[in-house]
Amino acid sequence: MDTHPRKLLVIIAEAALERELVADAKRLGALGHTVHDVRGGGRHGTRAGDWEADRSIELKVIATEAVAEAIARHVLATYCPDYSVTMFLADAQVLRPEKFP
Amino acid sequence: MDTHPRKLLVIIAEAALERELVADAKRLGALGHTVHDVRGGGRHGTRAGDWEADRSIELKVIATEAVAEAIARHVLATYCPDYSVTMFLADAQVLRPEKFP
Amino acid sequence: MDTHPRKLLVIIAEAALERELVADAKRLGALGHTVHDVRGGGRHGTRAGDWEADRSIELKVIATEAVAEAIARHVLATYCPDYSVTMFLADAQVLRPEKFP
Amino acid sequence: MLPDPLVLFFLLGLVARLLRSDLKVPEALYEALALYLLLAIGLKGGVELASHPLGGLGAKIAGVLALGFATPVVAYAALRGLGRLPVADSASIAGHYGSVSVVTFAVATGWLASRGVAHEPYMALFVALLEVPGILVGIAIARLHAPGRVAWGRLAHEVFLGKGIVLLIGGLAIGWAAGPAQFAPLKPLFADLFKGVLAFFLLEMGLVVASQLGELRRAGLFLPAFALAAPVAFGAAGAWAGTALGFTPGGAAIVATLAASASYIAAPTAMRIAIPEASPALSLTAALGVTFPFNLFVGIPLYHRFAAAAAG
Amino acid sequence: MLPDPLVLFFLLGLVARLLRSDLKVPEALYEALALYLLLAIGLKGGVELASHPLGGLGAKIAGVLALGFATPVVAYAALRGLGRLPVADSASIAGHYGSVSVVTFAVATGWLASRGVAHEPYMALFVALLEVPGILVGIAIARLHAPGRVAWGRLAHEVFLGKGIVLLIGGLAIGWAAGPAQFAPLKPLFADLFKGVLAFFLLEMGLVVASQLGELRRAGLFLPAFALAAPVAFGAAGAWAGTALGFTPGGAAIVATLAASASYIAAPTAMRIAIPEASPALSLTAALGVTFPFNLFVGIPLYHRFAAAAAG
Amino acid sequence: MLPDPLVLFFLLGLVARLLRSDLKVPEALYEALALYLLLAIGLKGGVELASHPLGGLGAKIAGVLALGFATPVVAYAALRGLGRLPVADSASIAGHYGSVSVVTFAVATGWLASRGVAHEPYMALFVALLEVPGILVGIAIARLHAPGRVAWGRLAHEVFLGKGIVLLIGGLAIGWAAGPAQFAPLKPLFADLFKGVLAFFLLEMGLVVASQLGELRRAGLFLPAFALAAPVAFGAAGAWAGTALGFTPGGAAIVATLAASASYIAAPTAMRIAIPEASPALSLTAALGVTFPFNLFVGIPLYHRFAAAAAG
Ligand SMILES: Nc1ncnc2c1ncn2[C@@H]1O[C@H](COP(=O)(O)O)[C@@H](O)[C@H]1O
Ligand SMILES: Nc1ncnc2c1ncn2[C@@H]1O[C@H](COP(=O)(O)O)[C@@H](O)[C@H]1O
Ligand SMILES: Nc1ncnc2c1ncn2[C@@H]1O[C@H](COP(=O)(O)O)[C@@H](O)[C@H]1O
Ligand code: NA
Ligand code: NA
Ligand code: NA
Repeated sequence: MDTHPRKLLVIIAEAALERELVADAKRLGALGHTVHDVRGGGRHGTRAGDWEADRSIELKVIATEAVAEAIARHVLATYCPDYSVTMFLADAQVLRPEKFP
Repeated sequence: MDTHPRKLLVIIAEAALERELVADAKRLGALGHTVHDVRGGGRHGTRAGDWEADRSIELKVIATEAVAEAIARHVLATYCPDYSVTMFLADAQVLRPEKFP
Repeated sequence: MDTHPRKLLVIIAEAALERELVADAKRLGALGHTVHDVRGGGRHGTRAGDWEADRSIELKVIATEAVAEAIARHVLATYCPDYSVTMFLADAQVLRPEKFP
Repeated sequence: MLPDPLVLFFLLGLVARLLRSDLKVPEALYEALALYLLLAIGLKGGVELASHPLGGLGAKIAGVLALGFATPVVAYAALRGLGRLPVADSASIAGHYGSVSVVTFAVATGWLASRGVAHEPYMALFVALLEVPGILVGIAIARLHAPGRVAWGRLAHEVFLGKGIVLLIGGLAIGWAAGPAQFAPLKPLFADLFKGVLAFFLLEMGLVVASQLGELRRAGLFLPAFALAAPVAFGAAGAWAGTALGFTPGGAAIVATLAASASYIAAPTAMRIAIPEASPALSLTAALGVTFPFNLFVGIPLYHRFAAAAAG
Repeated sequence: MLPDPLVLFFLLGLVARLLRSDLKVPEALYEALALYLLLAIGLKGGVELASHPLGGLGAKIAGVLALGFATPVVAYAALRGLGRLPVADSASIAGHYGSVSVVTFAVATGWLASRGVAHEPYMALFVALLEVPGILVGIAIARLHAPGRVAWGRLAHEVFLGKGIVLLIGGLAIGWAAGPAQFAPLKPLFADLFKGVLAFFLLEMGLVVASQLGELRRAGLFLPAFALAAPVAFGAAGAWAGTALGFTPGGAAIVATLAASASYIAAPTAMRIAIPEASPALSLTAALGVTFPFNLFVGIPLYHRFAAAAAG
Repeated sequence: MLPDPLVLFFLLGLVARLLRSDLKVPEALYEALALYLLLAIGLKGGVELASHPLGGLGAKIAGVLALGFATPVVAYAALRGLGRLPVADSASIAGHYGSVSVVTFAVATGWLASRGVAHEPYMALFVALLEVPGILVGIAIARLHAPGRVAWGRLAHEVFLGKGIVLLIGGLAIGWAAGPAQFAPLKPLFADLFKGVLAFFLLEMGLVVASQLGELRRAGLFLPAFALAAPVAFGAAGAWAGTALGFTPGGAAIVATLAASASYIAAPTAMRIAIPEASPALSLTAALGVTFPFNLFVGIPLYHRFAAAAAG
């Protein structure tokens, strides 16, 4: 099967950032995104998602390495200093390369 | 640690397809699947998940490369022309190979 | 961009195990974790998440290979014999290595 | 006269979303309220059935079903003939308009009740009956033109065992079996709260409709025109047919409202599976973005007037 | 006499799922209704406590607790001795039957109330009390045979601070402190809506039970037989014990119902942690798939007759 | 006198979480109840507005808004001057205290009503008005010191079109347009259930506050002291200002309560976006962990006494 290498960028962040993160990803070249609500814990303590200020999201973007890295760099510089954010990249193979240019 | 290479197939699709996708994956050889609700956006516009027709799911199947690719090919041919579907494959290592034959 | 290789450990399990799994991951060296609710099916039948005893979670831990494998081994020995658990490892690249020592 | 507060809740949701407020209704609440409304409508209908005679119900059922098969055919002809829409889209939209909107029905019964207009106690039965034919006709038309692998078994399930029909019919049966006396302890939840829950649901509908309006700009002129003309035409036909079938003016107004309303719960799911090549955006823009608010603000009083006129 | 409408809601859910309808209740709604029912049961019990004397409560508590320790031992003996089930499974199932079903309790009180049968005002207290002993006995038996690392601290938490006990006892305490006058403004939510919410919850239970029935086919003959015989035997014992402890016939019928009912909220979670080697499918099939519907349809009236007979 | 049962629900949640019970409220239920409370408060205020003259409302609005701008400035001075907290944290906490707690308002009106103390019918309007100024002041102060890229457009949205203001103002408008007669069918949901839903919500607040208490240990002494002193000082100022502005003693007690309460719905989200360098843990610990329970248990009666004293 013909597969094409792309990057999967996963960003786990405070729910308050959802709108910004989605807009930034779009601006930096992503053609799509997927989000769902999560709970968790890390250096900033537990985020159980019980109420407004305690909610977290996980945002997935599939894109070319260049776009994914641009988004990652932007998030690192803009949000990581002040917000609870966890981020990683992984390799993905897609079937329709035109969907993730 | 003894790990065994498998493929992780991730399918993000309209919620209306859940039943079909799960049945197809089973028929094509997957022994299991995992689903959760997501929201997102792509070429077909925003799917915020506010109500019935606006919901999306993310389906994960871990399987051998052959099974994962068979499912991916089937989804590509059957659903991708008419439905909002995003799909990718990734490498995974499992510990109990007999669970994902 | 400077990325650092880490392991992503994904554990899909009965919801009753959430507290234990999170505590175990912490004890074995993980500095964080992310959880969300899922539904699915496998060798133990369908888990539709309709009610208490039928719920499943997906737990993600990003850590060094050593820590991720230690957690995986512990889960394999402790929970896999008696519980519905599915587990896999994948490669991830992180930007802030100090967050996942 | 001041507008009905129900309609104001809808407007509040609409305006909030158009102004991009972060007001959002959790999906589980939307689903919960939808389940409640369907079940409560069925129960109330069933309880009233229990204490009323069912005179001439057979003819009414046959007549209303015929209406339910006729409207999607007419809608298809208009969409395909006048609008030159593709077959699949025409069939799918026709299916939505052949089916019914439960919320529009609920608002209409409230509107009539607040004006003291009586109607037959078993109108909820027709909501359940009318969910089906439109969907079947839409699918049949699409498959006549592009004979494809329709999983009819799967579809029959989707259509006849969708939550709408199950809860309406189930509620009717339980309400009828229980009767007024045994229903009394359930009344605080299923009857007294009904109008309030409907108000809350209309707030949510306002949010959803506002999200749909963006599509409207892309839709051209024909589709919105259809979405305004179809309810008026079908409402007139329904008022006339209802009167001819011997319904009271209130009942005929409800038959008219059902004919004039378009489905956005049962039909979208069924159509998505059965006619994948049809664009869901088109049918939802028409049904939800135009016809639903039109019926709320203009249609319901109009259909009542139609029914009054038909009654002579 | 027509069946109670509560039971019809259960049937509606059951039939809908068996016919593979897409009717589904969002998980959050299931949880919300469960929280409501537990809290409301506690509150109503507490409010009634506030205006009644507590004569001889100590002896009743001791007696009912003894019953709660005895039933799982008997259940274990039957499962292991007659059914030849593995130790872990026998212990786990015994734990479920030693504990109680809150929904069955709620249906039983409604059933008695609708027949004008009075009972002690503090029966909700016994629901909370009886949640615990069965679970403890089940775990103890399993650990006697396969001494393993039971995290007793963790388990005590799970058992004594599960949401069931916290809400029942918390509700009892608040209701008792508030008394009828201060409870009045809370009545519309926590009392007037109770029966309706219970109906809705039974609809959900029907869906859940139907999903469980698939397992029943795999279960052989012994387990269903046990799941029918156990409630009858424990119901008879409960009716006799309740009468001997000085309960009114209504109270004794409730004690019988509690003894005859099996837990599917508190016990499954606790057992899953404490006896991992036991199959959860077995206990849930018995408790939810057989005993729960049996109690709804046949058990409750039967236990009331037992209690009436015991009262002589 | 026994404590108000509302407060007992809060305690139940608090104790359950402190004892590490698994009692949890699904997020969707929390959101649903919050939407309901905001909308119901608005509606009830609007309905009462419809049947009351609005004498001197302009001056009252101006005066209360001035109070809303003054309290965060004072709070900032205290946090920065006495507490030596960083600018960003001081500004963010000041913003929380400048804004208001809707739940505290609801408990206060219930408390006054249960004591037969009347107040102006339009107090819900002031809840909506007072949500804003504190947040604006907090952001302005932070940006004066560290001029940064504040997306004012985005923020105005966040602040003026947050769900709190939209539902309060929307509810007021609908209630006012509907008036008592048209509101009647909505009363069972939006008025009769109000106190019960508030009780349920306070149970959830107890769970949330208990989770916040862990942070308190890390917070040092100054912050808790501030979180106790600020409400008393602002409550006194509010009682005096309310009286001077011509409010009834009941109305002045509510103005005092609003001044004394701190936001944990609107402010946290807005502050998180506008002053990212501020620690959200600090403001939430103070507002939710200390001031909210203080107001529930001690503050509300105290502010009523202040208002009575100010009225002379
Ligand atoms: N090692 C990790 N593995 C998985 N998720 C993590 C990890 N560290 C942090 N997270 C997630 O990222 C959120 C913010 O992390 P932190 O900023 O470290 O508190 C947490 O609430 C978790 O959901
Ligand atoms: N580049 C992407 N990255 C992540 N998710 C995507 C991407 N593109 C599309 N999706 C998801 O797939 C769904 C359907 O995509 P589309 O068919 O492009 O509208 C969207 O609603 C998103 O949830
Ligand atoms: N091959 C698979 N791919 C994805 N998820 C799986 C797979 N097998 C099992 N699962 C998930 O793991 C849970 C437990 O699996 P099992 O123990 O096989 O029943 C299932 O309910 C699924 O959510
Ligand atoms: Na129609
Ligand atoms: Na029992
Ligand atoms: Na304030």
